[in-house]
Amino acid sequence: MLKYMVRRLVMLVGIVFVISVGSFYLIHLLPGDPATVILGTGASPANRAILYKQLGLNKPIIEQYFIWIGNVLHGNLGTSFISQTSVASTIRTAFPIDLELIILSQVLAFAAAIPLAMRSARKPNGFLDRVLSAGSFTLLSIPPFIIIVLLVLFISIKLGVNNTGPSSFVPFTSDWVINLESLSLPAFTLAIASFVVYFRILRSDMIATLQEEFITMARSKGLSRRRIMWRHAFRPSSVALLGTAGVNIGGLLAGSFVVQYLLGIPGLGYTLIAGIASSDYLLVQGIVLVVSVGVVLINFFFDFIISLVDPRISRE
Amino acid sequence: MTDRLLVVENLRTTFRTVSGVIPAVGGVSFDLGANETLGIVGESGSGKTVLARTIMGLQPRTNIEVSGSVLLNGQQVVGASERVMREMWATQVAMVFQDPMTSLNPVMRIGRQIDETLRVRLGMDRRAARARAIELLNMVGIPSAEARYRAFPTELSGGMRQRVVIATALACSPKLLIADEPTTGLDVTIQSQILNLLDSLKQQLDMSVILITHDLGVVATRTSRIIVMYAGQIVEMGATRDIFHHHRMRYTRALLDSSPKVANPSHTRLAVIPGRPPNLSTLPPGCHFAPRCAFATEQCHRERPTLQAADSPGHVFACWNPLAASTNEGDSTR
Amino acid sequence: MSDHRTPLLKVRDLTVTFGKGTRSVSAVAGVSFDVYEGETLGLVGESGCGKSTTGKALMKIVAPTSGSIELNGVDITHQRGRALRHARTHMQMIFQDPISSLNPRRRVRSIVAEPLDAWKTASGAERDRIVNDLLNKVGIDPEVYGNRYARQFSGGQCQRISIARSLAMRPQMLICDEVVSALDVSVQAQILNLLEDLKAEYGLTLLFIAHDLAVVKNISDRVAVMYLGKICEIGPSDTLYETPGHPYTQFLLGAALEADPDSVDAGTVLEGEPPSPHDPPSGCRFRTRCPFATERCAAEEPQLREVAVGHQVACHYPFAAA
Amino acid sequence: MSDVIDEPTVLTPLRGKRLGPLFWVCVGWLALNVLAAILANFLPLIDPLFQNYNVINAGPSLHHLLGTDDLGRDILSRIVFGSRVSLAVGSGAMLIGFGVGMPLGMLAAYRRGRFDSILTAVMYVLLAFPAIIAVIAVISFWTPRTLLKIIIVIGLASVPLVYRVIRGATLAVATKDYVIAAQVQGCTDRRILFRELLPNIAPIAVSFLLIGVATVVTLEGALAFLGLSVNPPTPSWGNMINESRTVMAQNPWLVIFPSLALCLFLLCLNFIGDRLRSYFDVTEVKL
Repeated sequence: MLKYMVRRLVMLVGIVFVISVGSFYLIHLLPGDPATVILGTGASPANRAILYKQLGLNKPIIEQYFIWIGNVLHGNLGTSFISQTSVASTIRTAFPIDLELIILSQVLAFAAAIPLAMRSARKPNGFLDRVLSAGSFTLLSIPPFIIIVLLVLFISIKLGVNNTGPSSFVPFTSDWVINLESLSLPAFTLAIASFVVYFRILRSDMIATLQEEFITMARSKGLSRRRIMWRHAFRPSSVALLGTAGVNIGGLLAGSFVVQYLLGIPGLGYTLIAGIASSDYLLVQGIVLVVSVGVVLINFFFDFIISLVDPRISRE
Repeated sequence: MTDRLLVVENLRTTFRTVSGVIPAVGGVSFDLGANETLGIVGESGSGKTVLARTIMGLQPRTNIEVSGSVLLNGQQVVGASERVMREMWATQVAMVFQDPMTSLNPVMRIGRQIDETLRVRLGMDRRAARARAIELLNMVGIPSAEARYRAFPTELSGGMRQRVVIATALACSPKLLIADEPTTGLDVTIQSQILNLLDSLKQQLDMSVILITHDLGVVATRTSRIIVMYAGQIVEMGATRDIFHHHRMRYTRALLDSSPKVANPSHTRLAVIPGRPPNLSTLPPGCHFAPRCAFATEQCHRERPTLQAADSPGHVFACWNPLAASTNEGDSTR
Repeated sequence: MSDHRTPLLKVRDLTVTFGKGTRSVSAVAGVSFDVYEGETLGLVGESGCGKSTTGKALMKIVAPTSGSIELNGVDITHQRGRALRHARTHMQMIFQDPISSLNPRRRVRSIVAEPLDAWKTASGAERDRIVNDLLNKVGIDPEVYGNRYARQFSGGQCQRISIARSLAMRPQMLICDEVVSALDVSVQAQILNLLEDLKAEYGLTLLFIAHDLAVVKNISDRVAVMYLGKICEIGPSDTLYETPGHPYTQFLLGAALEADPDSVDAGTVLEGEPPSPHDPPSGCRFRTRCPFATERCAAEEPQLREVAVGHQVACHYPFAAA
Repeated sequence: MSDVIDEPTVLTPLRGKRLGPLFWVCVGWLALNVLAAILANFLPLIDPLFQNYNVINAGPSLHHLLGTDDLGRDILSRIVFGSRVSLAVGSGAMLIGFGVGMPLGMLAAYRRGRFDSILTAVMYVLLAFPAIIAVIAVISFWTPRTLLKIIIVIGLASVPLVYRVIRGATLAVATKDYVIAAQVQGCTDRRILFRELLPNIAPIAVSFLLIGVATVVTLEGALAFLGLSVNPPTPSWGNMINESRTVMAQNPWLVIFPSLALCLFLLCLNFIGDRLRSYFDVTEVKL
């Protein structure tokens, strides 16, 4: 177990290193002079000189990386030439919004997916199962950006529910009620997308587990159905669910840009798109780096949970 | 019949599948006394496992039809609800499954799997259940039981796992233990250990055992009576000695003759049963064994033989052209 | 008994080690034996003793770590590429799981013809004739079943098809790895008899790997017993079964269940379980479970020594032949 | 032979499982989509860029079956022409993804050893990189934007995923005895890859391909929604939905019709993939 975690940790460090190199060299993969990419073609020679100095662009490329990574490790992601603000502080204000959206949507998704999947798996092909499976299948085929557009159309425009439409976002710290109202539609949209995935995976794994001999054995011990479902079947069925949840939540980190963009919620995704639109290279680079590392950490965390849930995994 | 622990009468288990109706158990009757070991022998598809699970009331409840009667300690199992069965499981009847790799929950410590039953069924508190679980682990011969209490099934060998399964089954001192191929897949030396263990536990705990197997060697020395099954039906039943030495049914003979024996010299030509066990969804009208039987007559193909009594009490067989009643000891072992 | 004959297969000090460093396992730890032309050598032992790994190493499905394998006087241990593929046609293998041995998405005829197609040894009518002949030999009617998919057959039938395929290149030797252990008793007898018949007809040499002592004895001329990666006893099958020299062999025979209610249980059941191959005992590998073990068994590893003609035992204190 | 032989009976009914009528309905709808996209120029459609200021934001009528948008352009025509973008990106990107990922995955799983461990480690790192963000970043900075560039970027980004699925599927097959049996018969690796492995992986690959196309089409939609796909006025389903957001209070059809077209397309792809998976009993590999 300890050995397994150490091995994973070493891998983690390696991946983070590779990601940092990747994010750094992103700019060199793009055609053209880095300074031009960052500042645009119409930049003044003075600005170019400042940038060259700041990034050490006239030094060898390896050295550039170490200058850059040294800054990053000190929490300095550079200063945007477009908005003249620190990239790190921009990310710090945007990130909590993503976190809130993720927590809201995942709580909703799990709260719906787990009980419904367990119900469904108890009688595969029964009435409830058919309805839920067909429903989840249909939802699977509706992209989130359509869901959110339709929700906005019907709920905030047609029904006129307050504080749910575009640009009604208010930070949590200033008014948490309005904040929750304004995040309700995006959270619900993201929850639907997650729910569909979780429900389908848990259902099929539960069905497979319930056919295992150890479930029959548990029945033959005279345990109640409830106990068998939760104590015996749920845990071994949740490995794939947890793995998928890790990937999914990682994907939501700045991956919810569509809903944020539509409703003008200034999270990481929105900031990313805005940065792209204004060609704010340093901001994009900073977000790519932070999100990638975040994704890796989330996956690592879920791998850890999985190894707790299923002891077989850390032993192989 | 009150002294009988288990009375099975005309038991039928039929599966309804997309490819037709499968009579997995087709009318089986037998009984079992207290502290008796009964062997049930048959090849794959003979219905022995389905029979065991029907007696346990463990079959899934969809697409299946069970008729007849199974009286376990006076209580009817056929048609009983899961709630009624739950009261009987573990305390009246318990089961040891074939594959110890799959019959233990892979993500639960083995101690928990044993004391769970004690706590749920006998209402023991955590500490008492733990003590009893360790006692049970000791009883089934698991070395350093205290330490193994916290082990996961994957950390144990096949033989050890089967011991854990047995300990779990015996936790609530059932009156009847059904062991379905408990040693298939285990090594010969481990197989002897497990069979000896079952034998001694049976004496110790005063229970009855049904030992289900495809291997005649397993039941030869550890049972008092044997049932031979073929295509979902009993084709011969009797005292173990009678089945081995005075069998009348030709399938029993063929089964004995076709398995190689250590005592025979090398390159002994094996007697072969042609063909293979029948497809249960398209059973012939006559004797189920007739298509593979060298002695089948027209009657065998037309009419199904019923169980008839042989010379010794309790020995019955179903055959139109049985072997002679005289001892055929020499034939079966040589 | 058979020493004047030339060995078809000569195995010397074969070892197979999986993994590296402290986590390595010697599945096969120095095994030497000969298989003579036209004989059947049985290789028997419990699970994890390395008998299947030995078979796979002979076919070079797993890479031997050290030692040598000679087939027909040619060292194949280090052969690769085309030379290895060619050597394999002389020596074929049949596997335990008949269902997974056949590609479910191919038809019987094409499965059996696969070696012919791969080597382009026969085509057209000649190819069809060979395939039909082989299928007839193993008792599958090519006219009726030749165009069926492999997944439509039962275990016994799949094993027959596997045997037919293995004979297509007219090999000299067959390695049978637990070929009947997944089959019902009645079908098992059919396959065993079939192997005996084909062996006589094609002049085959067999290495028969199995855990069932009765099955092994029935088919073998000589038997080798393996324990924890080593051969502990080898000899003519009748002699070995009647007067086993190694305590392990004796326990094994005692544990083999006879289908006879009057058979006296050997009484002494082998206690405990085999030790982990990660960390095998010093000296004699069986000593941890052997009731006769002494200090010498822990200190000194016993080598195979002849106790009777052709009968070798690796034990410091072998049972005397009766 | 002396033994009487057992009669083989069909153990698993080959045609017992059916694809069902709904499957063929979906196939038909997809085929219709594809045909319409290919033949769009020859169909009696109004020019999708033609702006008819006489009918702005009109509802469905005989002349404009699905109505017109805020510039008076015919929605049906724009949907048909817009499907070209989705189809091109979906099939093109998956062609790249499978063209690179599938041979690599098969080879890695079959050969194993060092080749496999290095390649798998590389892919693992690439998978950790959030693909969508990388795609967005590259597409937005790699100017000028063209359809081909979008296809290449999405295609390359999908390689690690395809690799992982195909490698997993191959691994499940490559350890089967019949593959070892083929080696034992002296078959070449090439022969084994094509004759033993490929037929058994193909069903998995096909159903994953369909789901992959659906995912890529969704992604393209999201990119278009953000204005990061083909440039207007060229229609695509995604940018049609995006452009009509501003007027959706007045004319909801503008949002609903392209959404419906996209959802139906995705539903069919998913359904076909799902049916094929259960038809071929693909349970061993998680997609």
